[in-house]
Amino acid sequence: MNGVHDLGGMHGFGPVKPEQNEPLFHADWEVVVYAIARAARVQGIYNIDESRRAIEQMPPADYLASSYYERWLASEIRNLTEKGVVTAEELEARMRLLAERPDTPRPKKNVPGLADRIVAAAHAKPHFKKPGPAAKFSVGDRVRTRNMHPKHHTRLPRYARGKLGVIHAVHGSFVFPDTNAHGGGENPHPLYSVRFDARELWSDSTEPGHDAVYLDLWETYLEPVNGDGPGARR
Amino acid sequence: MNGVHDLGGMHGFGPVKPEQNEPLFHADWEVVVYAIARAARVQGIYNIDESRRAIEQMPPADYLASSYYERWLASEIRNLTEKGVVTAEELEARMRLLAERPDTPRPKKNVPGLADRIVAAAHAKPHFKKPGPAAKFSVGDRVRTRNMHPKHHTRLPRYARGKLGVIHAVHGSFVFPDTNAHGGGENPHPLYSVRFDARELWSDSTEPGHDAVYLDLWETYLEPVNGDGPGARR
Amino acid sequence: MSGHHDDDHHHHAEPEHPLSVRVRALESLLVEKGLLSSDVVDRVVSLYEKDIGPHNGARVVARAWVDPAYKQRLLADGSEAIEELGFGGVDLKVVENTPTVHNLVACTLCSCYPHALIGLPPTWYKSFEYRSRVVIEPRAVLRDFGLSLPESVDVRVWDSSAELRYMVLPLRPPGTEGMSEAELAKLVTRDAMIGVAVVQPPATPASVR
Amino acid sequence: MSGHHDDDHHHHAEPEHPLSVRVRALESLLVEKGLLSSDVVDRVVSLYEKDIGPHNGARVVARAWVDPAYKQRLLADGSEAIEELGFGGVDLKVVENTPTVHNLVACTLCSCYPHALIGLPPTWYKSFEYRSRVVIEPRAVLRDFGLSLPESVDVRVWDSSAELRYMVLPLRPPGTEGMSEAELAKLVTRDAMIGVAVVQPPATPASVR
Repeated sequence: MNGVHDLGGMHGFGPVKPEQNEPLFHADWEVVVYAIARAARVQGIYNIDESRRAIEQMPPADYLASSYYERWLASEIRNLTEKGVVTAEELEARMRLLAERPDTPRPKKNVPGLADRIVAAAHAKPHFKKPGPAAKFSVGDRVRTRNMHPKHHTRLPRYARGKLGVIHAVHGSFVFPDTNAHGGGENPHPLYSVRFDARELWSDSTEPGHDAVYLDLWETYLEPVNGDGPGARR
Repeated sequence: MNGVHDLGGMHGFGPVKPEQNEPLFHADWEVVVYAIARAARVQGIYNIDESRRAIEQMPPADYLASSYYERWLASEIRNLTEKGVVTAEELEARMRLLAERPDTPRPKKNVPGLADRIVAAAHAKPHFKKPGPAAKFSVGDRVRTRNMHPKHHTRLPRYARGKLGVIHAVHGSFVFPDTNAHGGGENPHPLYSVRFDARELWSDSTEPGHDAVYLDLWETYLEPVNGDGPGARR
Repeated sequence: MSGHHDDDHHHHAEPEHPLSVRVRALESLLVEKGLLSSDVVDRVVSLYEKDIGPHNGARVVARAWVDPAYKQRLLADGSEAIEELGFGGVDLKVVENTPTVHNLVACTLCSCYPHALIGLPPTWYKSFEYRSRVVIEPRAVLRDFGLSLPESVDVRVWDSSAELRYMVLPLRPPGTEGMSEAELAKLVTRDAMIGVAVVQPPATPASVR
Repeated sequence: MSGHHDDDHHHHAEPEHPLSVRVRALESLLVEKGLLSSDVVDRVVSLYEKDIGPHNGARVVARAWVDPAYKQRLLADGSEAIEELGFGGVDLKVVENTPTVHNLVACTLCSCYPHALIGLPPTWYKSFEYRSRVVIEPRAVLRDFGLSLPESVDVRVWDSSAELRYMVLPLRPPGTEGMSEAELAKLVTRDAMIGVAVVQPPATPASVR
């Protein structure tokens, strides 16, 4: 999806302003938003690709005007309502109730083992790498990213589309976000680290030096390029 | 400048919603904003490229959250303060004054002939076409747009950078926005209509059919492409 | 605040919109500095409410329909040709719809539009929705306007990125052979000159029943 | 609202932030539906305030500095190598800074970050400023952090676009030959493991004066 979330190379946002001794969270509600995401993930209510897709579907002006955990909240509400776990009406009603009686105590019900599962998940080996087809490219191959503009969720940023790169590493097959974000299955297939020279991405707008950007890109994003690379053929 | 104003090809904004029998302006203040722009233009306080550059310099979230004439207003204020015609303090003070006494009558001073000059300008031949160097390309030449990412104002949208096109028409030399928007002079030089096949711009995301997009691009945005075109050489 | 409203218009209940206060502040400063005069607003409004509007473009289209030589001049140099009808103020390029080519005018970067000839653009033309989609899915945008084109018709989108302004010369609708130039002009809509609509044949008695 | 605040925290004067009301509403619904339990918030906070944080990554860096064989295993397979120190939960790729190569980790599309090892990312890492500029002008971004690299050092930006998480193995600062692994670990900062800083040599008495 060509959305405003795809920020690589954009101008106009100003200098990076690191915050000195920044707290873990900036408000109580942020902690709850974080906890909800972890709970939803560990109970498989929706997956990480769906959570990103839902953030990207925020109205563009809202996305840019929202803080980080505000965007998580928008994604949680969209996914939880899409999955029928909560309804918009239920949420509106509960908000009215809490607004009228702000001192309603927080509910004290524990789900046995849920917190343990969340903490365990933080330490457990992730499960995105899965068996898939053999890799078509190998290290050193020259490839060109496809000039694709899908409306669906994708992990090929616009700044790197239709660009020449070189395979830096072959990661093996990983769950594919473009389908997994839309209930279209995991479709694990080969993922590569692809190196792009800065000049290829930005030409004369590149800073002086020999810099590069590395992106992890699925094989479906890539086309072989004729030339010396072994895997390259067209 | 890679800004959020560069909307070509973006997703997420939804269907076009034409307004039935729409008024010329939606609020009194919009008419005044329009009048201020015409007055500034005809008195040469700042030029059209500066006005666009100033819109593009709005903070991205503000740009997307602002209505059309709100963006004009932001540009007017930025340009008028940059040129020293008004100061931010003056404006803040006057706003406080008017907010406290909303029934302050509108000033009734006329500038003899200003309105006539504005109306005349609406009918007068524009003056953007100026003598410049001979055109390097001619109709039918294949060209590639530069993959340029300047921070300054430019009229080459991101969706058409690094793309193959064909010269459709040679317009002659026109004032160059990239310099004229930054006080860098008019620098008139050849302008072309360049045709891009939709497939070249969007590959498989293109709608079925043989569609094309035509852009008016300055020679500095274009590189020759070797191949059959007469002017094409690399 | 615009001249043709009387001044007591200000004594409305709710507080004035902050934007309106900001604009009035800027206006009063500029008027004080002799850079803006209070008659400008009225003259601008009347300019676009009366003198300049889609009706001008419609006359040019009608002339081109009835006068093939004029059409050639119009397509060769729009700015010159519209002066024959007393219009000006724009570097105009007219692009012709044919049975196999449909043109669409846009400005993805801002709101460039032939306003000197056909008046101020509608809000949807300046909207993020139109500007973002018109170059990547013009056919879907046309469907938003109720216009479905067959694949056999090529769509050309003119993204106005310089100071040239584009206008569509729509196809003359069937069944208008007997109509005068003036009658033809009445059929031509603003949307047809932008390209998001075609010119409909006149409402014949049969279709009016 | 977070567990470790007592409940009268709610009786503050100004009205509750609408976002906070929306979150509390969602929280109470999920708890009622048995999909969230009130102890999760506390456990998550303590997880990242105590167990998981930059100090874990710092231990891995220090081990790699003192044990060349470990460094090779770490660069070959980060996920495997960190398990030797009891860490896990991430598909980790470690990228090594050298005198001629400086690495920088980012996620232009969202906020991918090796949080299972070095804790939650700082706000600036997730900011539009960092995400937009880091891939097109990394050297300018580094200057925002007070770090100026000579042109002779190549900058590599790792834009995390999949589920692999990147971490920088910073250069070991000069003058630390005599230091223990534990002392070395204390020098390693979060920013150095992201790549927006280098590890400073220990404050020698001379420089402290």
